[in-house]
Amino acid sequence: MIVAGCDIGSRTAKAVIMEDSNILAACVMRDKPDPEESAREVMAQALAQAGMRMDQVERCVGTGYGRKQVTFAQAVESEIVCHGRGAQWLEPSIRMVIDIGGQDAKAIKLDEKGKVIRYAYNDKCAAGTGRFLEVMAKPLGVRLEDLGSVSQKSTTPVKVSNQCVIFAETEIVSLINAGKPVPDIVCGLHRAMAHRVAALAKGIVVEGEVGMTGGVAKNEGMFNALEEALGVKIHKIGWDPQMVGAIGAALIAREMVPSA
Amino acid sequence: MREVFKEYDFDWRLGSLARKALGLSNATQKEYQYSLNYAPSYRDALDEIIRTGEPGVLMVTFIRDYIEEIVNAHAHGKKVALVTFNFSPAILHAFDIVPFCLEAMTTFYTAVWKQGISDCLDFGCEKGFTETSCTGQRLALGPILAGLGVKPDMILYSTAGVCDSNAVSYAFASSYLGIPQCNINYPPTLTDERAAEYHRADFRNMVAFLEEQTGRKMDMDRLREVADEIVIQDKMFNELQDLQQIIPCPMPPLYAMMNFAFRMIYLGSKQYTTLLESMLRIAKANAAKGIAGVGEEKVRAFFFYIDHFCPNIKWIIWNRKQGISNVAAFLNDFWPKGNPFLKHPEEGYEMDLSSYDKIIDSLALQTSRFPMVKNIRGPYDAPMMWLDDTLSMARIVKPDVLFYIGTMGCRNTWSNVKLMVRDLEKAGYPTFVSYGDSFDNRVDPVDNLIGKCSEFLKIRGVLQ
Amino acid sequence: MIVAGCDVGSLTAKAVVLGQTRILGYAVIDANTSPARSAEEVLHKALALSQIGKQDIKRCVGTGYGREKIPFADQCISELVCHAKGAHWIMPAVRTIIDIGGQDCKAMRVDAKGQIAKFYTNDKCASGTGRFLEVMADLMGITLEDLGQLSLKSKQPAVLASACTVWAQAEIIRLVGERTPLPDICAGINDAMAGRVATLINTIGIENDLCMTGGVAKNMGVVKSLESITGMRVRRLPVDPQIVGALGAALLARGVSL
Amino acid sequence: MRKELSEAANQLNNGSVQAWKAAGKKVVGYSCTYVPSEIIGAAGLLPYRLRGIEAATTDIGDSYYGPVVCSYPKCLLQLAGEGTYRFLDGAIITNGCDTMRRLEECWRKANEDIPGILPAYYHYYGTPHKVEPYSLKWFEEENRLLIESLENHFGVKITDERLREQIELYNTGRRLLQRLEKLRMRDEIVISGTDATTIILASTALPWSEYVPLLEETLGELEQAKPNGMKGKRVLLGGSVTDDTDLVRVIEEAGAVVVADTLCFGSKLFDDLVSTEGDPVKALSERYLNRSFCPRMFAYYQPRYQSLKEKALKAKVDGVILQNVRFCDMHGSENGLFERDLEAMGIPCIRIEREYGPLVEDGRVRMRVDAFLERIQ
Ligand SMILES: Nc1ncnc2c1ncn2[C@@H]1O[C@H](COP(=O)(O)OP(=O)(O)O)[C@@H](O)[C@H]1O
Ligand SMILES: Nc1ncnc2c1ncn2[C@@H]1O[C@H](COP(=O)(O)OP(=O)(O)O)[C@@H](O)[C@H]1O
Ligand code: SF4
Ligand code: SF4
Ligand code: SF4
Repeated sequence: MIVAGCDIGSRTAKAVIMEDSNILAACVMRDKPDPEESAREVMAQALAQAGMRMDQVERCVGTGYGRKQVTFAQAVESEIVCHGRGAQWLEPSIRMVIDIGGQDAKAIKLDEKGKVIRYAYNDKCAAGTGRFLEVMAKPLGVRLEDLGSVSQKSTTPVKVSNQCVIFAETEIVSLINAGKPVPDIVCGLHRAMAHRVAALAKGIVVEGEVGMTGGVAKNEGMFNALEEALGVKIHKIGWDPQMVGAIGAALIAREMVPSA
Repeated sequence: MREVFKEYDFDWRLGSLARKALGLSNATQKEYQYSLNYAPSYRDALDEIIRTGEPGVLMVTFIRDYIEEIVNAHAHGKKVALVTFNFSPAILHAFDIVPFCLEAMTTFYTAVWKQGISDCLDFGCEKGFTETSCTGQRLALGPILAGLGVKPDMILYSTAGVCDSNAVSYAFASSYLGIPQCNINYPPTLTDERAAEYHRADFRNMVAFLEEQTGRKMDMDRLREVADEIVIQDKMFNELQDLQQIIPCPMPPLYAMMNFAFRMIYLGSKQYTTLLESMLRIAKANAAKGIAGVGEEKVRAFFFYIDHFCPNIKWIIWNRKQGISNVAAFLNDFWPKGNPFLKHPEEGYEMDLSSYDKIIDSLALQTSRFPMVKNIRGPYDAPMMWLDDTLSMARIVKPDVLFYIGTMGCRNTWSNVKLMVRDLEKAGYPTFVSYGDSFDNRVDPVDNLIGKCSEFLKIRGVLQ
Repeated sequence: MIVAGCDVGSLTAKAVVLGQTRILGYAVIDANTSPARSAEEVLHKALALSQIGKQDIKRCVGTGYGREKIPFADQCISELVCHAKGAHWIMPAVRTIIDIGGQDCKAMRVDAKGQIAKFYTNDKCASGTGRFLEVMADLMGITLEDLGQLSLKSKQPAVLASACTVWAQAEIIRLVGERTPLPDICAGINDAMAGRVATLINTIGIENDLCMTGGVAKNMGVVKSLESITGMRVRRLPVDPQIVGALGAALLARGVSL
Repeated sequence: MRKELSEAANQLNNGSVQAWKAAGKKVVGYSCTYVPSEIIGAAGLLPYRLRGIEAATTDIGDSYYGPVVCSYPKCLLQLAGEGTYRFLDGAIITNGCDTMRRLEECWRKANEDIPGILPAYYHYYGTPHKVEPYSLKWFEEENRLLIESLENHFGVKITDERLREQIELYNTGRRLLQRLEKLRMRDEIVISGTDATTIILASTALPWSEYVPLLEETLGELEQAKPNGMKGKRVLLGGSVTDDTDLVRVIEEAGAVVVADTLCFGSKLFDDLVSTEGDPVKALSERYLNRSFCPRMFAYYQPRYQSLKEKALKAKVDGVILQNVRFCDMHGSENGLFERDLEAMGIPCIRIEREYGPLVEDGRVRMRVDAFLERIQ
């Protein structure tokens, strides 16, 4: 059976096409202002990658912020469920998923079947989001993909305290102006953010194997900082962590009982 | 604040709205529907209240009376006291003082009005009041500070020692407007002899203040009348709370709010008795028929803080449409003797009518058992405080989910709601926390709240 | 005497070269990571435009967030004072000035001499800043200029419930998704901004005439919305409002008393 | 500046505390100026005022506290959680404000996750919010209960004799601090506000048996000293908790001199003395409750305003800086009243909302202070 998952996030759109337990195609692209268009386009890319047509896809589940705009999906599911499902399928030992996307951070606790037991979002005014890193990367003159490696060069990470994305940016600018080395600022940023996310996870009690999903999981600096803040090893997910939500959606599509 | 909002007095505007609303409710169904179209700014709220039937109409009627009494108090030679919501107005009747409760005004305003909410909220800040304080007071306080409403003659609050944010609003108003104030200050404990003594002494201190302000002694006959009325009201109130335990809950979700609003503004007055009678009649009839007040009860919800996320009443409508029963609300706990939720006899109060002194002591005790005043004064996990009350009530009303909705100004609960959630989840109750503000839609808009909440109910398997 | 003022702000750097009676040239550039370099660049550009050599500048005053880092400034003065001075020089009848820059928003009342009598600044929340507008414009894929222009065409401004920059983004995404016309969203954003600002100026009390300085003053949508909220006319300045701070700095360099 | 003083002001586990502990003696932390240090001292314990300096983040604080509360108690919890406060043998938490009183619960709960961070002696102390005969009675009982519980836990006897000794000691120290304040207010500056603050802060973290002689010595030198050449606008600093020297330093770096304060980590520590007559517990209760200097005593705005005004006039200030930590409703709202009333008297004021101490963003505060100083030129 061929199914698809389409995750329209706040920053990126993702689509996955699966046949039974094989992932045939997986695509990510930057969001268009119109989520409906994003969904169509990323799906078209994925179909092209798999060499298929839409009518070959039996079912599709939409997820993410823009899930209601995935017009071709038969059903929608919250990204919490999808990330939980996807992570569990990829790494069955995982009991807690930390998903940091563009707009928010979530900690999700799972049972052994991948069902969500509890979850928590980032506090209001919290800077624990991917968008935060994007905004900060600009004045620092570092590419998003390089944040991780740059951060590894830090010797004495600086302290970044502001929780508001916008104000933290000012703080960064003044740190740059004060002549602080860029790696130290980047590392400080990761730490500040990791601490906030860790507090979130600790709020629902960290137990069992922890995995990290969402685009920010690709940032090694953040990955390491989070390990440090949580005080546990994070299980690396064998797949592109940004795709986990879409994979979860596809899995749910596969399991759905077709409505008559 | 926008100029347009300065044209009419805040209280007068609310009063006239209630008047208009009543005009509508008397109309035939067809006329009513037709007229609603011409009242876009409060159509939804009004419809939601009126659709509860007689109690809803009574509520609007009495709110109109309440506001008119405030607006006309000075013309009738009466004094107006600005009071907080967790304060029993009963004693004021014995002095013929008209109470003016800020939070009741805030609630009413945010529920029915579509515009000007942020203007009112920001108004206080323009006068130097802090922007981060509790919106419950801040919204209605703004226009008062700006002189867009009746100028109170005195200020009374019972939150010293319980809620800084609340107390500070009244203290600020007093200093800003140059109006005398008196507060009731609560110790961190509830039932020990030291606390009881403090309650009595402090209440009498306030009575002395009222005597000084009005230049007269208390009217003992009025006091007795009020006390007699309270005895009747408490009995009916206990009956209502008994009904909450039934599955499905026979009470329409809005009853909780109607009840506590009226205890806060009309305790000891006939109006509250009339409302109680009306609510009881319907709830009992529902119970007899075995039907739920919400229609079809799908979820039993216990609101362990504020239950009314006001802006445009959208949240309340959504709750009803989802079949979410309000089976218990933290603001609706008053602890009279015979109440089903009492854990220990000394936790509650009883009206002792044997002498005037005893009546006053009873009122002191009653005031000390008002919501929040009773159970957020001490550590959240101390006996008879927030956690203990929530858990013991939950065991009785058997909720499927617990909701925390508060205000961003609430230092108290925001300082330990995370601890609460941990303990409540451990006890097996799915617990939802909103990061919104009950009276300021800008903090986390109601649509987000609804989105997050339905996600929660679905993921946690509460609502399929 | 030819003097200069240099304003290195959080987002942009501005320089003004001032002759005896008129502005000889000015420039606005985006600030880069080094305030010193931004200052050099923007001054260079302003000098080139006014066809004056650096050695002809007798004195220079620096202002803005990065003022301490301006290598060629003879003195540093806070931007509040500079904005007041600049606005007063251009329009002596001005008594209330609102300066909205990239990172904060300031309201001040000045006396007949351009002296600050009272001021209030907002830094509680980023939603009252120019950066807020940038983030929103970026989200919709339009320019800052469009944000102002489009909003003037709105028939039914959207209402942004959330006051927070971070959370407002989610709402913008939703509005776009719901196919709300772009002008209406723009108007909603500008109204939200103007609402915050109105509270700020009401705190200090408005006195006529009222004017706006700083980059956001170029956004007519915000200006119009502010006028409708306060019921007062916002006087339009005959110069680029973004350079008022630098202009004030230049005036102060010339020795106009503080 | 004596090293002992600056160390005590800037380092939590300072040398004297270490020496005290090394001698086998115990330290008891307390959270607010409403707790009588004399009682703790009379038990032979070192009264140590809890401070949030040295906190670099608040992730532990944020795991228990919600987002919209003052960061001061969050920093205290952070430090406790990180183990910095392990040198405490006891802690007394009081209801200074709502966020502070909730520290009692949060600290206890954090101890369930990070065992061992809660001091063995842990006491909740309830301070009334008004001055009436019955509240005084309550407060006196509260003090007697405190005495009893300290005696029981630490196996000591707090006699009236020892209380009187402590009262004497503290009165002596407070008189010296009053002299320091006078010195600070001189027309020609002899001591910067930063240094004065350092000296005052040290008083909260040293045994007074050591502190008083140090202070006396320092004062002796200062009283002879020539003006230090500091010029600039004279300002008074008031408002929320300020338990480090950073804020004062930022203000002075902008070219002002902080010649007076109305802070609870400042002049409010020593403005009044304890009566040496009669029952010492009664005398202490009266002194500690009768002071309505903090906005937590809700109905006493006028006396607070009067004392602020008098101090401002006495110190001949050019302006008053009123700051409040974000989410501090009490100081936040009262500052608005102060501003209105002081400005009406012709004393310029500025209100600043800021993050608490170690988390401050200097740039923002600096910009406002600069502009304020230029305004009062
Ligand atoms: N190659 C990368 N390296 C580091 N970080 C990345 C990379 N790609 C994306 N990110 C981060 O991931 C975030 C987007 O995450 P994503 O899960 O796609 O969000 P959403 O689902 O909300 O759209 C970006 O804001 C960015 O911080
Ligand atoms: N042409 C324009 N139209 C509308 N808004 C503008 C324009 N140019 C700049 N802005 C606004 O001005 C802000 C920058 O203002 P500016 O006064 O230069 O800030 P700062 O001094 O803090 O660097 C930007 O954030 C942007 O919102
Ligand atoms: S909601 Fe919280 S802040 Fe508001 S009055 Fe109640 S206890 Fe106080
Ligand atoms: S996160 Fe939002 S609410 Fe908080 S300061 Fe920033 S913009 Fe304002
Ligand atoms: S600064 Fe204010 S909120 Fe913070 S601890 Fe002190 S009184 Fe409480």
